[in-house]
Amino acid sequence: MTVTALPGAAGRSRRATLRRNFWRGVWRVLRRKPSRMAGVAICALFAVMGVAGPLLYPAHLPRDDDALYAPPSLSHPFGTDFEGTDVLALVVTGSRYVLLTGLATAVITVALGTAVGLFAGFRRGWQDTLLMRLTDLNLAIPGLPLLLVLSTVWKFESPLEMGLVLGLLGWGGIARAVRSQTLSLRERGFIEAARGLGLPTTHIIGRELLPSMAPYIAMNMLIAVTGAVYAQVGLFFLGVLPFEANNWGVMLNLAVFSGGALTTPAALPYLLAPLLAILLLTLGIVLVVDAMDEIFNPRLREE
Amino acid sequence: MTRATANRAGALARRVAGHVARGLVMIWLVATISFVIIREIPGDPVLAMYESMLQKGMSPDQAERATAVLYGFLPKGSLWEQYTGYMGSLLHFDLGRSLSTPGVEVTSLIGSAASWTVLPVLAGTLLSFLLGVTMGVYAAVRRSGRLGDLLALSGSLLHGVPVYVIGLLLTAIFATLWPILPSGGPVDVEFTPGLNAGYLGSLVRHAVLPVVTYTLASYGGWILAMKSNVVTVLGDDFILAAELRGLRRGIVFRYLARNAILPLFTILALSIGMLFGGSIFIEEIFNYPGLGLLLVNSISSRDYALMGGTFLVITIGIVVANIVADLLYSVIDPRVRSGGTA
Amino acid sequence: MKRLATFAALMAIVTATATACGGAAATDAGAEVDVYTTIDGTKQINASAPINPFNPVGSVFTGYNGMALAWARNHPTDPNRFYPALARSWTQSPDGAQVDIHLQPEARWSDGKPVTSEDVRVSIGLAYTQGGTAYALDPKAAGAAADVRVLDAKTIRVTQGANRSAAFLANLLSTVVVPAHVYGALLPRGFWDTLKVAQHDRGPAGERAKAVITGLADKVIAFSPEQDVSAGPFVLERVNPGAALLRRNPYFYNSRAIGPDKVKVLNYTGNEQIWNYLISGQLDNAPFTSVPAAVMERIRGARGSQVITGYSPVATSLAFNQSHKPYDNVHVRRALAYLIDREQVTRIAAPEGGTPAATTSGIHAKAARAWLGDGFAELEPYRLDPAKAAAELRAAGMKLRDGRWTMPDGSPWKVEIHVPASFSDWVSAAKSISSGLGDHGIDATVLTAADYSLYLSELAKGEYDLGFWLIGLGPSPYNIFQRLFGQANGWQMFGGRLTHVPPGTGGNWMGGPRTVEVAGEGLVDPGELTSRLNYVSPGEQRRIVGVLARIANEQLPAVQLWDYVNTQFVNTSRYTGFPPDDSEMLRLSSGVWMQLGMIRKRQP
Amino acid sequence: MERHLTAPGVRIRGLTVVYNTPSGELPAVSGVDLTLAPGTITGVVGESGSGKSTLALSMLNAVQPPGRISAGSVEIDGLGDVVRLRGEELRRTRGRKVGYVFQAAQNSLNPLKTIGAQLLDLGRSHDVGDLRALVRDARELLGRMGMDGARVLDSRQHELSGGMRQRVGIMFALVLDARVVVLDEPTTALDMITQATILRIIREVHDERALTTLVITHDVGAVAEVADDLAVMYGGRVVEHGPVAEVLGAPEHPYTRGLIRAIPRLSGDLGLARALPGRPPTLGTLPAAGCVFRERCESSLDLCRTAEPVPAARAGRTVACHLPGPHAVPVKRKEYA
Repeated sequence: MTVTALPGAAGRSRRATLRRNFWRGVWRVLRRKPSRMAGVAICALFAVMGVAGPLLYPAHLPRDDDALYAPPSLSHPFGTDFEGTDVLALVVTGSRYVLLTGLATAVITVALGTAVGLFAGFRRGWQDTLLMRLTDLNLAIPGLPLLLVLSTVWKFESPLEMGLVLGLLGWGGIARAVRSQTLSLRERGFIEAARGLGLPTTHIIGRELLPSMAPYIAMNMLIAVTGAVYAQVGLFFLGVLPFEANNWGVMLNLAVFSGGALTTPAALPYLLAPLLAILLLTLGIVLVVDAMDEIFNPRLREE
Repeated sequence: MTRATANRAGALARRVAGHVARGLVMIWLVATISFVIIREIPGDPVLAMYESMLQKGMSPDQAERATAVLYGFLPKGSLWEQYTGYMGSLLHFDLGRSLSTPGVEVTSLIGSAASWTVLPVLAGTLLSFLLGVTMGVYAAVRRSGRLGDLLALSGSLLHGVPVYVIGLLLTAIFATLWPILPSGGPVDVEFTPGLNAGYLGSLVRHAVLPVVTYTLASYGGWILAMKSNVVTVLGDDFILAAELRGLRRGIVFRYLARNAILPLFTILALSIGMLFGGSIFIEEIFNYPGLGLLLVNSISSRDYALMGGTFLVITIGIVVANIVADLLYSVIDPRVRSGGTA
Repeated sequence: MKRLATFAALMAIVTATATACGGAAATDAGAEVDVYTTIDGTKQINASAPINPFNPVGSVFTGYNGMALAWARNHPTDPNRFYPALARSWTQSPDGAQVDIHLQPEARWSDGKPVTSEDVRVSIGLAYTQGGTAYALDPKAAGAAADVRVLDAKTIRVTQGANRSAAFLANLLSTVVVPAHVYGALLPRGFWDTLKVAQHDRGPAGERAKAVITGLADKVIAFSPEQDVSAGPFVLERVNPGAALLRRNPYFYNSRAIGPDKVKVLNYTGNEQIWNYLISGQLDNAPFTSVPAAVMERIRGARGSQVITGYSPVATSLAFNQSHKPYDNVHVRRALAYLIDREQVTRIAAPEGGTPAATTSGIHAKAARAWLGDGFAELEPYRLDPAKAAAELRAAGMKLRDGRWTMPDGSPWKVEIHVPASFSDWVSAAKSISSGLGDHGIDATVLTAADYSLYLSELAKGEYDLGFWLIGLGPSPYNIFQRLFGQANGWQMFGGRLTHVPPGTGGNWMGGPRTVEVAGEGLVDPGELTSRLNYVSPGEQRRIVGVLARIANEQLPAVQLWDYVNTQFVNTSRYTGFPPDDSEMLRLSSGVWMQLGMIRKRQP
Repeated sequence: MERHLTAPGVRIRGLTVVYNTPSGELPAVSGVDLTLAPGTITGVVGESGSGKSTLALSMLNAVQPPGRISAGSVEIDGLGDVVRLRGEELRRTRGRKVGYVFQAAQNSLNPLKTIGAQLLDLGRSHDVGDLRALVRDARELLGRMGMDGARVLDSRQHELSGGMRQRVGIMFALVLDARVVVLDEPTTALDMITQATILRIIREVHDERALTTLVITHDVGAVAEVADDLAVMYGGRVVEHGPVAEVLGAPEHPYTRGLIRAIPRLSGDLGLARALPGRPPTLGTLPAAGCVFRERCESSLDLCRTAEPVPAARAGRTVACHLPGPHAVPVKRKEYA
């Protein structure tokens, strides 16, 4: 009907308004269910724990030789481990490795997946075919079995290395989804229109394509964090990864296989503390993703 | 019309052929990659076996007697020679001889493990699918109600909780604290294998915990997927249109369910393909002798042939499932079937 | 939906049938059958493996359906003490060169055929294809059987080669016996002549003959008899991936002594499964398993549960790579020994399965006392002593800066302790040690290897500074010290000749010096001394063990952490009459106990 | 134009529909009175958010949550008050008595089933005894609309073009012989030629079958071609209602004027075409008191800020405005309320 060309200044202010509206929307969605606030709080808590947690404790955690597997008490809310170290301290100091791996994995997964998907969907032609074959290959390789095999070849000495490997194994799904999104945007004439206006490719990708996919990508990133946490904790739990630092998977492994946590209640707190941490992290991320889902996917909105 | 049918059949055949060709290339690539990685794995399997025997209290002489001969089972020749030999025998479906079970063909080891994997994982997959789909519909329809919310949250959480956590907790409860179910093994050896009540009963009793674990672990994914599909379809105009045309609730529900479940069938096909990988964690926790456990054991015993073979079979499962899922989708979804003009 | 459910049900039935197929008619265990449930700690149950004792994972269980000539007693110092099995008795000539074996007159295979000298001869022939000390093809190898002669149906004479070994009798008596009428065909015609050529010809003909015999190994290992033919108290009925079921062999020579009708050997993939079985009282006997204290309490609390402890000739040590600095310096090694609180480490890592090492001698304390007598008390005990440790570190030139020890040149020193991730007791121990070192100003960290195989190969390549290592594998003194002064430390036996290879080659990762100065002995070659343990007289053995124990104590190629205790779990609610604590039977399986007249059904 | 005697009349009285939002219940339609004379086509125009679609759904008592009809009635001759219908009764009314045609761009058909199968579902739902006859009727209707009926019944949604889908939608609304038909944006997203065809079909079928038809659209041009009467909605209210030629020819309400002026085709002068200032109100931005249009009104009075204008009859129509119109001749309110 009416095409109103917006002058630059108005555009900027409109964008600012949009942003304000967006944050207002976020706040509204969060406020509607207190559980979502809890989710954000939990995620923030873990972020703080990962960044500042290890600083709260000395490099060598204190041990109490007379309190091996001590039951929970005021001074040890989750009891102590096999050599009398406070379990809570272990969970807190161990979070950095776990979360860093998760983050590294998520960043690599998302960056690689998005780049491949965008490029393939944008370029089409033989590059698309080639990249999609690569994606198929990535999806066809069984991840956990390969990790098991790799763990004997590769020493995952740093969380970043671990994240790199997990990320390299996991980008296929996102690449495929981003590509189909790109193609559908393309079908809707998005790209052609931008081309017609003489906008450069980087602008089209950076300003037009990415923003419309950003919510999807952000949600995937969060999900990738949990995926990576489980994968690495699971590998440590199986005991196939060499470990030097303390982390949750190592705690699980030691609790079950040398503490007998599943056989006797004595070491149960030692097992439950990292499990609780995992559950809490999951819960936090699930709640945040739920909120994001509603913010970005209006269909789920019921108003 | 007949020509159109013929064309369609021809197109399908070409599609299948294309998929199969691509699948073969994929399998070859994976075989090559896994071959290289596996040969790069450090570790002396015979030495490890010897030292483990000492650890278990065997005398050094006994341990030496038991392991010396195994050196003959290690791969010989340059990497390239091994590779060409490996590929050559692959063409004859020969995966080589096992080192950890010396004197036994890898194919027969994989065969017997696969039969143990298929039972619980397939049962678990189908159970969780049925359960998840039903609950997913409910959670979507009642998404503003408390129960619907709870269901969705349970789905998210179960989907999020790693399978090993579920397995460990179930073992702790049902095999240790309240031992009503066996904690390990596939079937009680006291029963003669065959179609007799004792054997089948024991089979089922032993499968309960792995199946329940698997069901719980994958149920969350199904409920979430189904819920989101149902919500999407609920928002689709044709559902409202159907209601406004006064269609019976049952019919509207069928419209809803069919449209929502359709995309899940391809995922189901994929997860059935994945089942050849078994669930490493479940099999490890419940000592269930499937392919996952076989792979773990082959890695720790550096059984190169078995490792490569198991890995390959798992991959083939996934590749075949991908092909099936793709074809299945084009068969069950009319929009894809005719090339979709919409 | 309906269709889907039908499909699901159908699939379930199909798979159930598929896995259930392949069985004979149902003859299930009746209600009145006594089943004895146990675990074989030495092997995993493998339903695909043949019923063949030569196969390392074969479904032959020692003492049940696997029989040897005799069963080794668990004696701290004498490896030549045995309980009779298929051999009722044996006589060794005074010079040890020749052994006459007298078989049980009543011994029969489970198909009713008698056990004869020919069975033993075939078994020895098959053993040659597999290699091993008593059946080495190399005539120079110590303690190889050179001649096998059947004297009559129940008597056989085996003669040792020129290069005699003290372990000959023990190795011979441990020979596994298989039925000639099942396995005989594996030995080609003219096998014994080929064996003679292989043993005596130094030329190409000998090499060819050796190749022929070792070439049989694969065939022997893969040989899969249709059914089990056993001379033991039990015979294999069935095996599946979770367990093996054996039924009583009515032809067993001492069948009256056997209590249970059936034996069920359960498989296990992790210790925690054994713990669970024990707590629920399912097992009549379980072999030694590392058990945390809290679990132990619950096991003891289970009805009828009882723990039998005895001697286990194995010790755990933390071994040094002496080609890496600063561990080449004996003062550093001693300092670390003074800083490791073995009591605490053992309490954490092996509260039930180990006793803290009294000192480092390379020998399990119980055997050490027997070997060394008063000499044992004279060894430096290396009690926890930070002051002595500091003095040793200073003697090594290490520097103390801001409360942390550094290398002599001031560069940081980080003690990296390596352990395989799969051994939970070692992991806990290593963590405890590193924490303890940290308390005393030494930066220490634990690095795990993904699995034992990787660990051993990296250890052997010399990639680790410190690693956990089993020592004191008695009772044979050679086996004991060969762990400290054998291949891992550069001494190799080739064709009966001892050579020494430099560190980093040929599996020499300990990298110790070839000779050391010993007070009162002068310069000695510990590897050479160790190899002599094989054939010298008992008196000389005692002297050498004394010297080697002193070297181990002074030079500390490894710090002995704890000596294992053989902890056997039994449950007396169904069966009684288990061997007592410290019985010499304890390292043998329940099957052997039954053969020896132990284990009776509990009378209500 | 022959008018069938059985065409039912529809009377909407005081209809209020509210939506439940975080800031409380907000009205999307407030107190609308609207009478559809039997056998006429009434067009409803308005910007998006004016409440016209909600009004259309109210005709079938099908306002979707979180919305609900909070007051008022929709009386249809022979049916009674639709708002009061519940359960089976309501379901049987939908489709059978009141037909509803979706916006053309929307997918109102089950993508997995052929049109024929969906037709049978419809028949079974309404207990049609003779399904064969139903199929025959459908084929005929489709043929009437210029399509190969048999072929269309054999197709699925994705095999049909937008115009074809729209005709199929009309067929579904009519095949059970419903006498009241609601068309929601029937021509949106169709090309000009198809639009014209659809509008022609609507007119023809309407006349043939003696229907009472409500056409919802934002396209004033389309409505001008097809409707007898025209209702203009703004902010959940009907601001002007009268015979189409009069309302378009001499708009009384400032909003109607603005609306017409924005369309070059109608204003006749391309240079004069200009958009309405400001943005259409949403649920949350409606003024709480006074005239809902006053903020965009070019000639608002002080009165407009405080008092909400009551619909009043003037110039042969009903207008809700404080401004005295150019043809301030009172008419009987009854005719177009």
